[in-house]
Amino acid sequence: MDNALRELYQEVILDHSRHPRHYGAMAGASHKAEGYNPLCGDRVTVYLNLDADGRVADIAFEGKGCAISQASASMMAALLKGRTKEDAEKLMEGFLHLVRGEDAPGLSDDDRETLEVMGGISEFPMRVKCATLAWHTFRNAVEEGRMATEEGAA
Amino acid sequence: MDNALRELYQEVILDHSRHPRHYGAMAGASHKAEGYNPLCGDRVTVYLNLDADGRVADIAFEGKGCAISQASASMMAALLKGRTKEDAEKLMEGFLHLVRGEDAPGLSDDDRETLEVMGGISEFPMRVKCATLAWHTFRNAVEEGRMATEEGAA
Amino acid sequence: MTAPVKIAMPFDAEAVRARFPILSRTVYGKKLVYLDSGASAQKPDVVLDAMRDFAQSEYANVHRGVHFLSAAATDRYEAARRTVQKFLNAAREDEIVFTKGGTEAINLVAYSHLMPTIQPGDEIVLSVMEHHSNIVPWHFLRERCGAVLHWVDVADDGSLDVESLDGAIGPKTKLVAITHMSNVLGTVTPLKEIIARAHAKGVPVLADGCQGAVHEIVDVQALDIDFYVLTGHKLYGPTGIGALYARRAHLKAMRPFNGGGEMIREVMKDRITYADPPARFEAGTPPIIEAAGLGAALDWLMGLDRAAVAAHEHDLLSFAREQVSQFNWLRVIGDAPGKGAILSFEADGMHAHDLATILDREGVAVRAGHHCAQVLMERFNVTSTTRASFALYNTRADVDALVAGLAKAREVLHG
Amino acid sequence: MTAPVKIAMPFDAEAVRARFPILSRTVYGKKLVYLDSGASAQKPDVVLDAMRDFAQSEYANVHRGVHFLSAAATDRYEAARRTVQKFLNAAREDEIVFTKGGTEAINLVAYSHLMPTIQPGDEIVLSVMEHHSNIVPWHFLRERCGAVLHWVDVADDGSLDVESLDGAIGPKTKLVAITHMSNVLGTVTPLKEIIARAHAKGVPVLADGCQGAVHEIVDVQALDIDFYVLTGHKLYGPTGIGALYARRAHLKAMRPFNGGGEMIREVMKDRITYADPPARFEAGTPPIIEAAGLGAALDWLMGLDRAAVAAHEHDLLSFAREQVSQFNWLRVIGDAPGKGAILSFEADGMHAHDLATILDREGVAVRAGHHCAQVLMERFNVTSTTRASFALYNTRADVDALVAGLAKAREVLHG
Ligand SMILES: Cc1ncc(COP(=O)(O)O)c(C=O)c1O
Ligand SMILES: Cc1ncc(COP(=O)(O)O)c(C=O)c1O
Repeated sequence: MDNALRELYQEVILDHSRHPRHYGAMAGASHKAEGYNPLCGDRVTVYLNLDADGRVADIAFEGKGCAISQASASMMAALLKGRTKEDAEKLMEGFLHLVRGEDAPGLSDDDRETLEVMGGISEFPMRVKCATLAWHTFRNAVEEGRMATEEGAA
Repeated sequence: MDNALRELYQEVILDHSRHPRHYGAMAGASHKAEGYNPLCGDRVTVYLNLDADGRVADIAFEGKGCAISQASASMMAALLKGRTKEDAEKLMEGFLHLVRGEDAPGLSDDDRETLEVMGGISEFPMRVKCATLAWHTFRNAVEEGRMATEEGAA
Repeated sequence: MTAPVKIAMPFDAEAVRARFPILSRTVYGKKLVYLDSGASAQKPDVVLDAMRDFAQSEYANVHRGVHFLSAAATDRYEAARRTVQKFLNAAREDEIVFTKGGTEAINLVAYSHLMPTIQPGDEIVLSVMEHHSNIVPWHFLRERCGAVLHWVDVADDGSLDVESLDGAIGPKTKLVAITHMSNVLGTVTPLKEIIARAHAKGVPVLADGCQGAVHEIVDVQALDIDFYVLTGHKLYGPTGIGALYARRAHLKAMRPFNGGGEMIREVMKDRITYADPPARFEAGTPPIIEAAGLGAALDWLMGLDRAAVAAHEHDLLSFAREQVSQFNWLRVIGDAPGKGAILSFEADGMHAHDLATILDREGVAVRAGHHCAQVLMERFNVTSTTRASFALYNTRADVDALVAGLAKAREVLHG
Repeated sequence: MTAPVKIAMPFDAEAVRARFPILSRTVYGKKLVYLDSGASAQKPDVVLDAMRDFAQSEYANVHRGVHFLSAAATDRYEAARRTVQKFLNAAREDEIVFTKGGTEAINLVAYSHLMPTIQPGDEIVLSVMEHHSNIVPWHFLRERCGAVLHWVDVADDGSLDVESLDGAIGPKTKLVAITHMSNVLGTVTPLKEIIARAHAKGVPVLADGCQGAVHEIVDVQALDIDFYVLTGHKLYGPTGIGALYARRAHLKAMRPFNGGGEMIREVMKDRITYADPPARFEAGTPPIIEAAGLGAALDWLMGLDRAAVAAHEHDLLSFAREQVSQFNWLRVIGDAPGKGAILSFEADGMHAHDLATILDREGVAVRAGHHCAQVLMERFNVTSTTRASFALYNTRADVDALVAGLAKAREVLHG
């Protein structure tokens, strides 16, 4: 089999896509956003609980999509849980470089190792949007997705 | 000089275009129509007096245009004066065939001889409209150009 | 005496393939298997030659010019119009308006035919299997003029529910806008019957023939249709050109769409008059080189035995249909009787994009997504499908490659 | 230290001519002298090669496709967008919208930018030397929405009366729509000054650059312009494509024009949302092969020393201007300082069509008529002019042929 393809669909990715971590709606999320890829009609919803320090206390996602987008969302959720907003932003920058086949100097060695399985996507430029959908949605959730609270909604 | 060109701009035609016959507005015309060639912006107005028998008792034209359109209008006016509507229509049919380089079986020998100088236009398809403008305008004048009379206008 | 029997030559797909230079290329070291002609067809050498030869020997702007090249270019452009007229069997050449594509042709009808007179509450009937190009212009009329869209459903096999048309067409219906052939399901609609039902109520019909004109023989007079739309690039012609057939009486009553050169009669500071159709709807320099290409494409197509072409395409479709039925994890969407050569499907646990990516690496080009038919996706409760569409240059070997690719994809994604 | 001096190579017109296959042909046995590039320019081999090579090796529909050819075609299409961006020095590539030509680009601004908000009595300022393509769309707004057209005059030499702009722009002015270069007079307008005056009153400016972009170097950022229009076929590119530059903020606020594939976000039965610019304005399959051609044309043009090209064209113009001054029966229309390489004239007792016919027989292709500028014809009290327009591939020998042809015409028509 084609090497690029084998790298794209390696076992870790297929496993994440078949058994996505942190999957499902989250009640009482502090932040939420919906992402949509008009090219294929795929959707993803990202739920967050940001604590007082701006840390991702909890994260979940929901949606339908291709193996790449599901795996990417699942890995993202697993990786981001517990991080500060700033840390998450740095991770995302690194990830965006990585899937485009560029250097990602800001990544820690651990993160790089975890994310490296997504590097194969850089050989498939038409699929990069699939991989980045959840991440962009996460960013939207943080920046514009604050949920109405009892007070806020009054 | 190019033969086709010499035939197109032969002396008879240039003479007609420089000294058009029956040129000028006609007061009290029974029929009138305006022709317009949107390709070049040329205009021609044809005035007629149709008598009780449907005969072209008088005819005149006015307008600006290229040598071909002016000559064609001038020759047309000279030829049509005194003819019945039916005769004029036949002549026009013949003329339209001629300038397209087709057989014109309906023409009398005299008319054919007179109109033959316009035959050269058939080598210049882009200019056929110049030659036919006055004739189409004549037809419009007969068919739709009746002027309001004192009674008619009441 | 018996009528002479016309013996159809068996269709020679290999000879046809040889006319398409791109089909001999490889991708990722694999032979290209192009099954995306529904999105856009490849171009035969006759079309490429016609465009190039024209551009380098007889090109100039059309109309208005008295010089040699301008006359030659005008002749070529108007000859292409007559070729389209012949292709659709229109009564008059001035019933053919050149546009930049199928989408613009439909918009022209929306802007020029309907928009000037439509009233809030007026209705437009369309089907759930329309391409966005035959939906969005009517949504504009909804958003901007208060028109109401009436949707005709399809059955589970993708057939149009023709009976329900009668209920959908009411006294306020201003147009029935319907595809001739679905770009997802392959369904061919019974235009003659649809038109009869609509005309019985005095309602004009527009057919989106962007797919239909490629696979079916169209006779706008026999159909008695009001508007018929085609697009050049799916008909083995160039991009940048399409055509609208419209009945003369409609065209004469229609308001201009784009304004500019060619479409006017007189322009003054405070007044303007417009040219007669078709010029009225062809503002600006038209797609001249593209018209030469489209003319060549249609001449070439009409020179083939089109019944044999249709038989060949149907053979590919039924062969493919039969082959994929071996995969119990694959669900075909669209099985209407008499459907054209398009095969859309869903695969259990395999997303269309993953499938298409894996097929691509095998050299097999298919399309994945909503195919500009989101309303239809909703109808079948999917977000996307994988689509293989067949053209006259495809062969059973292409189907074999598709099937092998599908098996491979299953293996990659399901281990 | 001194800055390095850039030594411009003298412009080699013969080398450039050799790239244009059509220029070596004859008409009526005479060498073709093509002086009608103002109507449409001929195409260099690089453009014809680019289109053909692309069509026969990398063609597919753009966007939405995951397969190899679709990706390749999309890359090519988007690369062409960046080439246009570079050509106009736009800040962002998404400020470039592909259209089917210059005319459609102006209509897009009329339909999408002005029509949704214009009120009866609102004003549009334009000049009397506009091409119909920059008049008729505004007449539509007059006819349909009650807009008022305000005309800025030109002086007798064809210069724009810039002073009078201040009087023309009032509190109800919604747009100044002005040509960058007149297709009849050759006049180049002082865009920077016009824009400053309009912006001082908060009024946006559209420049019709269909001619200007061919002969002048355009920098939309330096100009600080709102809308700039170009057309492919005059820029040595193919027919069927043009482009609109529009400032991002305008594009984002603009309503869709054509509706169809590509320009939507979500289509439902009763609801629709639209894509971001530029996709929002590119409904349907775009002119893909044409984009490849336009990209090649602009890359080629930018690869030349454009200052040398301009100098060459100006040399041709002044040489021609000087040569025709020997004919006391000929009146040049348009002598504005700094004008571009277009020479329009009237001849005593010789109609433009007769002149053009005789020149044509000598192999000299010129245009005769109103040049889609009837308002300007009225201003100069003529119904038509004869126009010779020069391109980078013309030479002084072409001017000689024109002059000889004019003398000949005089002889034929005046004995
Ligand atoms: C059924 C149908 N209608 C309309 C269109 C639009 O045609 P175009 O993109 O050429 O404008 C297409 C193809 O994209 C189609 O398949
Ligand atoms: C000044 C000017 N504006 C607009 C146009 C229209 O361009 P197009 O015909 O390519 O749409 C032209 C050429 O025809 C022109 O010369």
